[in-house]
Amino acid sequence: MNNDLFGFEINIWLDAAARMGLITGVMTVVVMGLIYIERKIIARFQMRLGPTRTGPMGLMQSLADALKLVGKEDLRPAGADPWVFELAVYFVFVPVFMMFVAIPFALNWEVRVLELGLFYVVAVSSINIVGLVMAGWASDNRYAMIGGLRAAAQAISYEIPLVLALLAVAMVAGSLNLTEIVAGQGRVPLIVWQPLAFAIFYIAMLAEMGRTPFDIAVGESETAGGPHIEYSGIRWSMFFLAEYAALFLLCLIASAVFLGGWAWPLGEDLGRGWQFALTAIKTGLLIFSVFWVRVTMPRLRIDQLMSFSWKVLLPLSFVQILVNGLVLVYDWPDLLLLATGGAGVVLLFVVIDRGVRRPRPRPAPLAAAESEAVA
Amino acid sequence: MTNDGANGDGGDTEADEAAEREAALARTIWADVDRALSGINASPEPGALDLIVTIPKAEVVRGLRVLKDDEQLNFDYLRNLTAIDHQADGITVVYHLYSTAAKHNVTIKAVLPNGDLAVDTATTVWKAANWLERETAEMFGVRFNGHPDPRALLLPEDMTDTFPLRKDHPLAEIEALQGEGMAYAVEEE
Amino acid sequence: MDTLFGNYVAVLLASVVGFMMVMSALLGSRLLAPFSKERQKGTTYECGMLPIRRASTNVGMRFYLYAIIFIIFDVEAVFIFPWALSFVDMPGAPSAMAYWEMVIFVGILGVGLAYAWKKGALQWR
Amino acid sequence: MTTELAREHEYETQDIMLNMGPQHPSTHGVFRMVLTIDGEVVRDVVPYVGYLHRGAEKLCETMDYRQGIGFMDRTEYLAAFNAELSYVQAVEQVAGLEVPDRAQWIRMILCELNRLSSHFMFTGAFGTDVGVFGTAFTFSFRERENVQDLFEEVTGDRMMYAYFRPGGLAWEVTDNFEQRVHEVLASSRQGISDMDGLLSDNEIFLARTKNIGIISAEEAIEWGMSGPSLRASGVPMDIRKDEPYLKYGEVDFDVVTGETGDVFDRFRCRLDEMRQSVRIIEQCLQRLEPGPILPDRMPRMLRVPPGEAYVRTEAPRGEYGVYLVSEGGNRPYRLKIRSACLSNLQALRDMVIGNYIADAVIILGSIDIVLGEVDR
Repeated sequence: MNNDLFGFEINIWLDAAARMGLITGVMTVVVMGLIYIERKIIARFQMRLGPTRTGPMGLMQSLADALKLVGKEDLRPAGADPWVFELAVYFVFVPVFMMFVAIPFALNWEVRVLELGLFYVVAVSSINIVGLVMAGWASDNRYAMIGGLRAAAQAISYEIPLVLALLAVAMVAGSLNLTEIVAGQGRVPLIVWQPLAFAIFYIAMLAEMGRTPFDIAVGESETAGGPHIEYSGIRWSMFFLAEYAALFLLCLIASAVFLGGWAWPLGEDLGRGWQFALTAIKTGLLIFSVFWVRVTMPRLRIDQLMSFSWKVLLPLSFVQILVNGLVLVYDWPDLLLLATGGAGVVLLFVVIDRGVRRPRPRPAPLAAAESEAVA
Repeated sequence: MTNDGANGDGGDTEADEAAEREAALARTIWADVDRALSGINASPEPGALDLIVTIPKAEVVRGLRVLKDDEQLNFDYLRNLTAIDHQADGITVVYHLYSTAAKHNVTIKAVLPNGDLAVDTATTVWKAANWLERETAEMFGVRFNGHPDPRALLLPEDMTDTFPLRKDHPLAEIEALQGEGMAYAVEEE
Repeated sequence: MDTLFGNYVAVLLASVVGFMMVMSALLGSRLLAPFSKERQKGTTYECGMLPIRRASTNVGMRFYLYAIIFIIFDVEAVFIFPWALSFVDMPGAPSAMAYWEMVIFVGILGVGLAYAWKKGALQWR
Repeated sequence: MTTELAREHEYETQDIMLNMGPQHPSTHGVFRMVLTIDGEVVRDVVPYVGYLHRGAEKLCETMDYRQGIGFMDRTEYLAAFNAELSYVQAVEQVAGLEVPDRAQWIRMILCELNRLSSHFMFTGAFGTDVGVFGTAFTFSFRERENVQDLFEEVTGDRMMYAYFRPGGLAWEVTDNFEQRVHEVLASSRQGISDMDGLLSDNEIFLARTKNIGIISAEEAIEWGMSGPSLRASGVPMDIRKDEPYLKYGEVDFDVVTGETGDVFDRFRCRLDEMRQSVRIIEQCLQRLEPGPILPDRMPRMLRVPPGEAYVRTEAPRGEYGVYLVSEGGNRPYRLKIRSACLSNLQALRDMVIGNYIADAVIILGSIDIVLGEVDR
C-alpha cells in the first residue's frame, strides 16, 4: 500500500483525489492527442495531409473540434426516452474512466494496486456496452436500435474470449494483480509464453472497442452511425472520447499484461523516466497497429463476426487454458507453452484462411422471395 | 455501324422505290422474322440500323413471345421499351429486342389509337419490361394490361392525371423560351 | 481492511470524477450551445423520410439466445478464475486432481457448446 | 386495435421496415430502398427511384441537337463521354453524317479513359461500402483525378464535357495530348494494381463478397442487365465486340466475364475491364494520325431528315442507348435514353432478398448505379 504521493504521507481520500486528478489531466491530453495522431496517421496511409490549418501542423485540431462540439446544438428526438437517452452517455463514459484506477504506468506509479486488478478491469470494461444498448434503444430510431443490438451481441460474444485469454495469462503469471504481473515479466514478456492468448486478446480487443474490422455496430455504410446516430454535439463527442479512452486503456493493458509494461527489458533498476517511456512506446506501437488495421481492413458481417468468436476464438482459448493447466500442474518446461501457443496461432490463421475460401451456400429462398408481386 | 441501312435518296418512280425497299429488307433478318410471325399481321420497314416491324396492338405480345421462343431468332433480351406520341395518330409503343446468342436486333412497334391507350404487358415475356413499362405508363398514359406492379416509377405517386412526355403537355416557361429562341435561330439561317 | 478500503476509495472517486466530467461537459454545452424549440428538429433520422412507427418493436429471438449462451460461459469464466490462480498449490489436495476436475468441468461445457453449435444456435440468422 | 388483439400479439416478433435512403451514406446518390428485415435478414426490398428525375427526354425535345449534347452529360455524369457518344452517334445515323477517322480514334480514347475514371469511382465507393475506412476511396480518387485533369485540358471542363459533336469533335485536342494520355495510362496501371492489392486479396473482402448476391446468366438476361454486371454472370455480351462501333472492330481486346455472378465477380470484372481499356487506348494511340475532326461540309445549323435510330454503346455501366426519332427540323421529335442502371437496378430485389442488411449495401454497390442515369 502506498498512499504517499511525491513522498508525502497524506490522507487516502486526498491522495486518491490527487491521483485521479492527475489521471484526468493525462487522459484528456492523451485522448485529444490520439484523435489528432489518428487523423494524421490515417491521412498518411491514404496519401492525404490530415489536419494542417489549426495551429502548427494542425496540432490544435482536437481542441478546435472540442470547442466546436461544445458550441453545437444538442438535439434529442421527440420520441426518445429522455432518461435512458441522457443516462446512456454516462454509462458509456464513466466505466472507461474507472478502469484507469488499476493501470500500472511505472513502478509504484498507479492510482491503486488492486489485488484483483485484471478481474476488475475486465468487469468494468463490459459496462459501457450497457450504455451503447441504452443509447440504441432510447433513440427511437431503427438504425440506432439495430446498431445497439449489434453492439450488444458483438460485445458479449467477444467478452468471453477476451476474459479467457487474460485468464490464461494470469495462470502463467500466477496473479491477478496487474502490478505483480508486470513486475514478473522482468526477463521475458508473457507474449513469448502465450502468443495464442495475445492473438485472441488482440482480436477480441478490437471487437470490444468496436474498431475495424469489427465496427459493425457503428457500421457507417449500413446503420449510418449505429447507436449514436441521434446524438449530436457534446453528447456525441462523449461516445467518441470514451472510444478513444478505451483504445488507450486496452492497449495499455495489453502492453502491461503481454509486453511486460514498464518492466521488460530494462527491469526495475532504471529510473521512472525510462519506465514511463517503455510503457508509452509499447502502448503506442499497439495503438499504431490498431490504426493500421483500421485503414486497410473491410468490415465483417455480423454472422461472420459471431461465428468467428464462438466457433474459433472460444474453443481455442479453452484449449489454451487446459494446456496451460497441464504444463503447470506437471511442471513441464515453459518451452512447451511457447510451442503450443505458437501452434495455436498457426492454427488460428489456417482456420481463418480456410473459412474465407470455403464457399457459402446461397441463402435458401424465403417465402417472401418466391411471391412475384411487389409489396 | 454494322449495316448501312437505307438512305434518303430514293428512285424517281414508285416501282424503283418499292424495289429498293425490297432489296433493303432482304439485307435484314426479315425473312426469318416473317417466317416466325406467320399468322400475325406484321408489316416490315428497313430502319437506319435495325429492321422495324409493326404489329397490330392486339397481337403484339403474342408476337413478342413468338420472337423470343423461336429457336433461330431467340430474342431473349429486351433492350428498350418506350413510346412515341404521334398526337393525332395515337401513341406508338416501341420494343427493341436483341438476341444474345445470334446477336441480331429487331424493333417492334405497335400503334395505339388515341381512344384506347392500352396494350398487354410484356412482363410475361421478359421481366425486364417491368420498370420500363412503368415508366412508359406514367409518362404517356399508356395502360399495360396485367402489369404486376402498376405504380409510378419516376414521378410522384399522386401525379396520375398528367403525362409529361405527351406532346400536348405544356412546357415549362423556360422550355417555351428555349423553343422560341431556336425558332429565331432558324429564321436567321 | 484498511488497504481494501483505501483501494476502493479510488474506484468510488473515479466514478464520481467520471460523472462530473460528463456532467460538466453537458453543462458547458447547455450554456454555450444554441437551443431551438423547433419541432421538426425532434424527428428521428430515417434517411430523410418521416418515420412511420416507433422504432422500438419486438425483435427476433436470436439476441436472447446469444445472451443465454453468453451468461453460461461468463459464469463459467468466473468459476475458472479462482481455480486458475490456486490449483498449482492447492492446500489439502493434489494439484493434479484439481486440474483434472476442471478438465471435466470444461469438458461438460464443451459438450454444451458443441450441442449449441450442432443445433445451429451459433448460426446467426 | 382492441386491447385483446394487442395482448395476443404482444410477444410476436415483428418484421421491421427499414428505410434506407434518400439520405443515406451508401445509397450512391438519392436512391431509396425500403427493406423489410427480420432481425438482420432482408425479407423484402422495394426500391424507389425518381428523386433525380429532371425530364431530360422532354427537355431534349425542346432543344437544338447541339444543346442536347450538354444534357447527355448531365444524365450519366460519371461517364459523360460515353453518354455523349451514344447521342451524337444517333444524330449521325439519322442525319447520315460521316465521321472522320481521327475524330473516331479520339472519341475512342476519351470513352475508354472515361471508363477508367468511372470504374475508379466504383472501386473507391465499393471499398467504402465494404467498410474500408476511406483508403480505397483516396487511392482510386488519386487516379481518377489524373484522368479528370486530362479531360479538363482537352475539353475545358471536369464533368460536363460537351466535347463531341454530331459529325466529330468540338475542337482539336491539345498538342501534348498523346504524351499526356501515356502519362495517365502509366499511373492508371499502377492504380489498378493498387486496388487489386488493397481489396482483391484481402481475406475479409473475400469473405464479404464471395457468393453474395448471385444472379444467374439466364436471370440476368431476363432482367435486361448489361455491362459488367451482366458479364460477371458469365454472359460475354459486350456491344464493343458484338456490334462494333467507332473503330472497336480494328483493335484487339478481350471481353472479361465472371463465373458465378456474385458480388466479387462483378468487382473483379470491372478491375479486369480496366486493364482491357488500357490495352485499347494504347492501340488507339498508335493508330492516331493527323487529319480533320469534322466532315468537310458541316452545316451551321444541323437539320436532320425524318427517320429513327436506336443507337447503343457500351458505357461503363452497360448499354447506354439513345432512341432518336426525327420528323425533320432542328430538334428531335422524341428522344428516349435507355439507361443501363435502370435495368440493372430492377434485378436488385432478386439479389438482395435472403441476405443480410450489410450484404444489401454491397450488392447495391456492386451494381454501380448512377442515379442521374436511372432517373434522367
